[in-house]
Amino acid sequence: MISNQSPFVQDTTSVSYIMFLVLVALIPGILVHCFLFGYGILFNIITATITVLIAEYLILKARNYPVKPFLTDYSAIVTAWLLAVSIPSIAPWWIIVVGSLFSIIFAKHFYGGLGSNLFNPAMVGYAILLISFPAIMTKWPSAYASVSFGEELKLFFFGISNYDAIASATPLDYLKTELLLNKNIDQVLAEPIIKANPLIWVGIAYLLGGIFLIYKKIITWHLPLTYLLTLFLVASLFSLANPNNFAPFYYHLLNGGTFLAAFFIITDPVSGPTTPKGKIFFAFMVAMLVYLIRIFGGYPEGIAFAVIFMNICVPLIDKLSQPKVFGHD
Amino acid sequence: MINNYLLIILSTVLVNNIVLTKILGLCPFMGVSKKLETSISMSAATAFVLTIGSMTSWAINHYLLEPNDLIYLRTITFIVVIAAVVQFTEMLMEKHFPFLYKMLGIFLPLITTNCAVLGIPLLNAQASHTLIESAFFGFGGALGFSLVLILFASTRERLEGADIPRPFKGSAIAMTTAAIMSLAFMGFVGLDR
Amino acid sequence: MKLFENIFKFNGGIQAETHKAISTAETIKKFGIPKKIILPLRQHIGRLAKINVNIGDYVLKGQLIANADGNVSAAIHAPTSGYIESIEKLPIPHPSGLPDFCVVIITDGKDTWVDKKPIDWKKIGYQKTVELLISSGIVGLGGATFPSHLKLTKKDHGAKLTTLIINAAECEPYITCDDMLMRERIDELIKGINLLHDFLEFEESIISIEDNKLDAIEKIKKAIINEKNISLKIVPTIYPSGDAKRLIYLTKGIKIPKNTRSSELGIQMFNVATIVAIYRFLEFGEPSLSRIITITGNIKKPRNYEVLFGTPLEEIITDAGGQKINNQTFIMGGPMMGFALPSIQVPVTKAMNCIISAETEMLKNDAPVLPCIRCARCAEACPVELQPQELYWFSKSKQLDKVEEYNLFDCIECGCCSYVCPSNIPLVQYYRFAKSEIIEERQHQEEANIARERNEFRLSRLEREKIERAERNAQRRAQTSSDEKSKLVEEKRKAIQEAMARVNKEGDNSL
Amino acid sequence: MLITIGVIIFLSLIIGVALGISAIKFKVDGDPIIEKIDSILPQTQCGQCGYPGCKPYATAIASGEADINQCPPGGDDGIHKLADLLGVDYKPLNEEHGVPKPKSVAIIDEKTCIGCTLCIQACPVDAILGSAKHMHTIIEKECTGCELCLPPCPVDCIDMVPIKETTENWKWKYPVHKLRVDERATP
Repeated sequence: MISNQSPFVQDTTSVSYIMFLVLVALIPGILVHCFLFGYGILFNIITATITVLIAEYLILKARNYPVKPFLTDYSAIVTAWLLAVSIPSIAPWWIIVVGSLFSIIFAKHFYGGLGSNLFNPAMVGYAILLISFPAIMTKWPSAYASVSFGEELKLFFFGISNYDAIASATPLDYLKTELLLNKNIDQVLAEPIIKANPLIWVGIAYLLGGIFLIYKKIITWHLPLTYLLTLFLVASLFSLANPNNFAPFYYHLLNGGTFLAAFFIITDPVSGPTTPKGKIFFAFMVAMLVYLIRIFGGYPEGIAFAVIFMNICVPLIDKLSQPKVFGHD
Repeated sequence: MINNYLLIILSTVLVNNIVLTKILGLCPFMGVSKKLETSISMSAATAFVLTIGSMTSWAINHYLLEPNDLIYLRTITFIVVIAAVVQFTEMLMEKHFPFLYKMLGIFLPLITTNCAVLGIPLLNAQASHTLIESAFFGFGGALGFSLVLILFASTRERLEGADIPRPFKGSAIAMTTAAIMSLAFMGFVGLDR
Repeated sequence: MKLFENIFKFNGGIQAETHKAISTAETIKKFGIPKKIILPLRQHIGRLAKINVNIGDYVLKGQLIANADGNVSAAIHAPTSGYIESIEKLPIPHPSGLPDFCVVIITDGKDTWVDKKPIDWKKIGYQKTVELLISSGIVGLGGATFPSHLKLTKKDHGAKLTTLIINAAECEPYITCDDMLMRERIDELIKGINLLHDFLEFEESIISIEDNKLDAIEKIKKAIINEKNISLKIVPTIYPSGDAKRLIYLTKGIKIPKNTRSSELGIQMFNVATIVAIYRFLEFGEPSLSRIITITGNIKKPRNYEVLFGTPLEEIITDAGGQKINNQTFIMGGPMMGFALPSIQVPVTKAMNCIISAETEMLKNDAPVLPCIRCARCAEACPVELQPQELYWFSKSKQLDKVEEYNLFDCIECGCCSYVCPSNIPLVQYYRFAKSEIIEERQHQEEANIARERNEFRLSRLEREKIERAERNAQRRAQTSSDEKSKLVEEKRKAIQEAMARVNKEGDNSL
Repeated sequence: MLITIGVIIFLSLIIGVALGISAIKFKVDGDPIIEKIDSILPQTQCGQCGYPGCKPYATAIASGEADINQCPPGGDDGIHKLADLLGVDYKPLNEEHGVPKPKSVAIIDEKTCIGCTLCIQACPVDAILGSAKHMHTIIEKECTGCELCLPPCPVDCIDMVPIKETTENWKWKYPVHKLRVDERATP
């Protein structure tokens, strides 16, 4: 029986295709990360992917939903990967499992699954981990501490053994603590942990992936551009006003997963705004909140909190930022 | 000076949000957040009661209770004052916005028993705020309450169409949402330093 | 390059495969007289036509068989000569698949015309001509079937009509009937435009055409070299450029406001086929009896036919060689806005501009319909700049007041949103559902209001009657003195008691 | 102790006076909500709710006397709208008052009708035409389908006929498509 309604022709883009391209765009960043910091991140990704697939499968079965179309839409895997690359690559396995389960079950399926979730699932998972296990969540591997494959596995399965040898704070975290000790910004920036941190290259790889997504018209320019521009402006403003206490803009742009956030995290369509004006406001507010939390708040990085907070505002933003309908004044 | 007031507002709205970090005033938060319009009017009513209530409570505390060493009477007198302010608001509303009055229904008189409304004057008294500080504290608390109430109502309106599993429909998902909102507000910790 | 000057591109739209070449290889074929003609009375927007013939009557070609009922209605004529066999409910091409009243004519094959009376509008004047046009049966032949005589005004709300736009965009994929008409009958079209131009005293006449109809553009260019009143506007091929408000914007850069007709701003638009029909009516006295229809898609011999209204569609499909791949599904209209016919046992109507024999990929509706991911591609594609994702969200959950808030009734159901949707959601279906639901609700509301009024009227009437009765009683009481009255009552009561006693006794006895 | 009592009495006095004054100042009469409720009710005047008509039922709802789920012709939609208007929770239709039926109109079998006028007196919207000893006819457009004319008819000549779907009143249905994953009821 044919459904007797128009249109009878269709574009070929599908949800799977969109999500698949997002995964593809993430790959360069992941590879660079691997190259610089070891294979830990791959363990994260594999664990997260397996966890979300199993969780998704069980929930779909429990809700008597068809499994195949939902498992092959790749949306759960995108969530898993975004969470996995946000978690330190030397974190033990259970952190990733707990985070993934929270993302998929708590933030996504409580709300009805694909398309219904109010909040960015990856960021909910991340925020829950960050406030529950702050020590583990802020220890990243130092770039040049060479960790053997065996040691990586050991870390992954049994947690931290000789932590300090391989781990360090992220540059954002480090800067914050040092500034609290009344150090001058130039001094801190000159220290090797910040100056020689290759995290920048990971960021640039994500930037390339993001440009690919814009080129493929998977995301629009509004969110990433506004986000980066706002962060650039507000950081420049503060550092111009007081160069001794506030880090210059490039530091904020190149650290703390700014590009990952700009192109992959805030661009989640389901929990984000849909109107062009709304997108611009959303990205602007996220950037402001991120800067606020980075500089004045209690956490070194605020992207998760900023995104969740702005997710709450999305229905209102969408409602108030309706574009003018053709022929309306 | 102005910095201080701004900080009070920032602190009460974001960092120490009365609903999401102090977990006060949950009953109107859950009860009146089904529709955006009612939540807005509820916010306005609460803001009015809170600001006036804070100021009158301060006056009573400052001029009546403290000089006479009657601090133990705080709770009861504050309740009386707030009840009166609520009663007044109710009459005002019934006269000028009869429709809103009907829609808010039981929740309007319930502002009296809203723990946020009592909590704020008590916190004021505890922190020995001045009159203007009390007013700002009350107003900031109301602003924080309004902010989360209105945002929450708008998300609930959106959730109306969502394919939520049956066990989580209604209050369950509202609670979950409130929990995640609370999570977001935890990120603001430390901003009021 | 100069041609693209002053193009006012509207938001969104889509550029789908046009598939127009399928049916343009062959010329328009005049389809013969079928044995039976079935004329539905519902062929236009507005009130049903009123039948003025009886079963068994002999009718001539062009004879009026149903009058326009009021102003918003259109007349129906016999497309050929023959006998009225019956008037009954038969399947018609309607998305509901429900039958409706039709007049069935058994043709005699003679095709005898009534007395054709060409109309010299200059002589009889504007007013008289328009009155005659009401009986022409001409409706918008682009598919909307709005009675044309209603559009033939010189003024609307005080605004003088200045611009005539001829809609030759034909933006839907597959359809080529207007294209072929322009290729083969450009003279009639140009004459028709000139006629309308003079008749309604337009200041300018513009033919708006999509840039993919190269042949037709060439023909028009040649034909208008010496026409100073007519100009040509070539618009880009973006669906739905043929929608009236979109085409006016593309052509003139004027956005027609909501709830406003373009004529209120001095612009009137006609489809090319409609103009030719008006021309033929005035010039030769021929009412609307036939149209050009595209038979295309999955069919052996796709082409355009000129067909008498009421011809059974099945006969045309047989003439076109039948389906290449047999799936028994035919779409009336374009693939974007048309609907699948319940069967091909339906007659050709004034609205039927195209029949697409469904291609296999059009039947592929087993692709899963996933939830909306709010990617807003639909909003980017919407030519009306609506928010289809929100409209869908609220229609799906039947929050009708919210759907209306998001301007559901501005939606033109063009299908662009469904076309781009990565989740395969049949968005337009949801909007149609919501629209008819809201319309029904309004109707119920109106009915309820009437019922309330009538009920209140009745209650007040009862009240009044009660008072009147009381007054009457009081009057009567006043007339008879109280003494007399009590005596009367007393007597009556006595009589009754006696009677009762008698009855009781008799009852006892009989037991 | 005295001071305490004094303070409390003083406070109560002030508040009492202030509230008393405002009570006089902001006095209201009339209840606009009844009209609103009445406009939601379907106006069949059928009395299934237990009140003699829609307006009395609306008044009863406004005063809190009646529940919102007593109107079968209004159906689920009606209850949802009332719940929305009054800010109370939705509750399913109380089946004591009847079940929703497809909208019907009464048709009088004119051969059987004896012209007793009883139905005319029963009709709440004056939708029946006729006079004594002459057969009656129902104005179909005005009939609300309340069925109040059925019981008084001594010869059972009135039938309720559901309104048929035609191309005129046909409407688009709620979309059903294969794999409707987003609307599946959870088992």
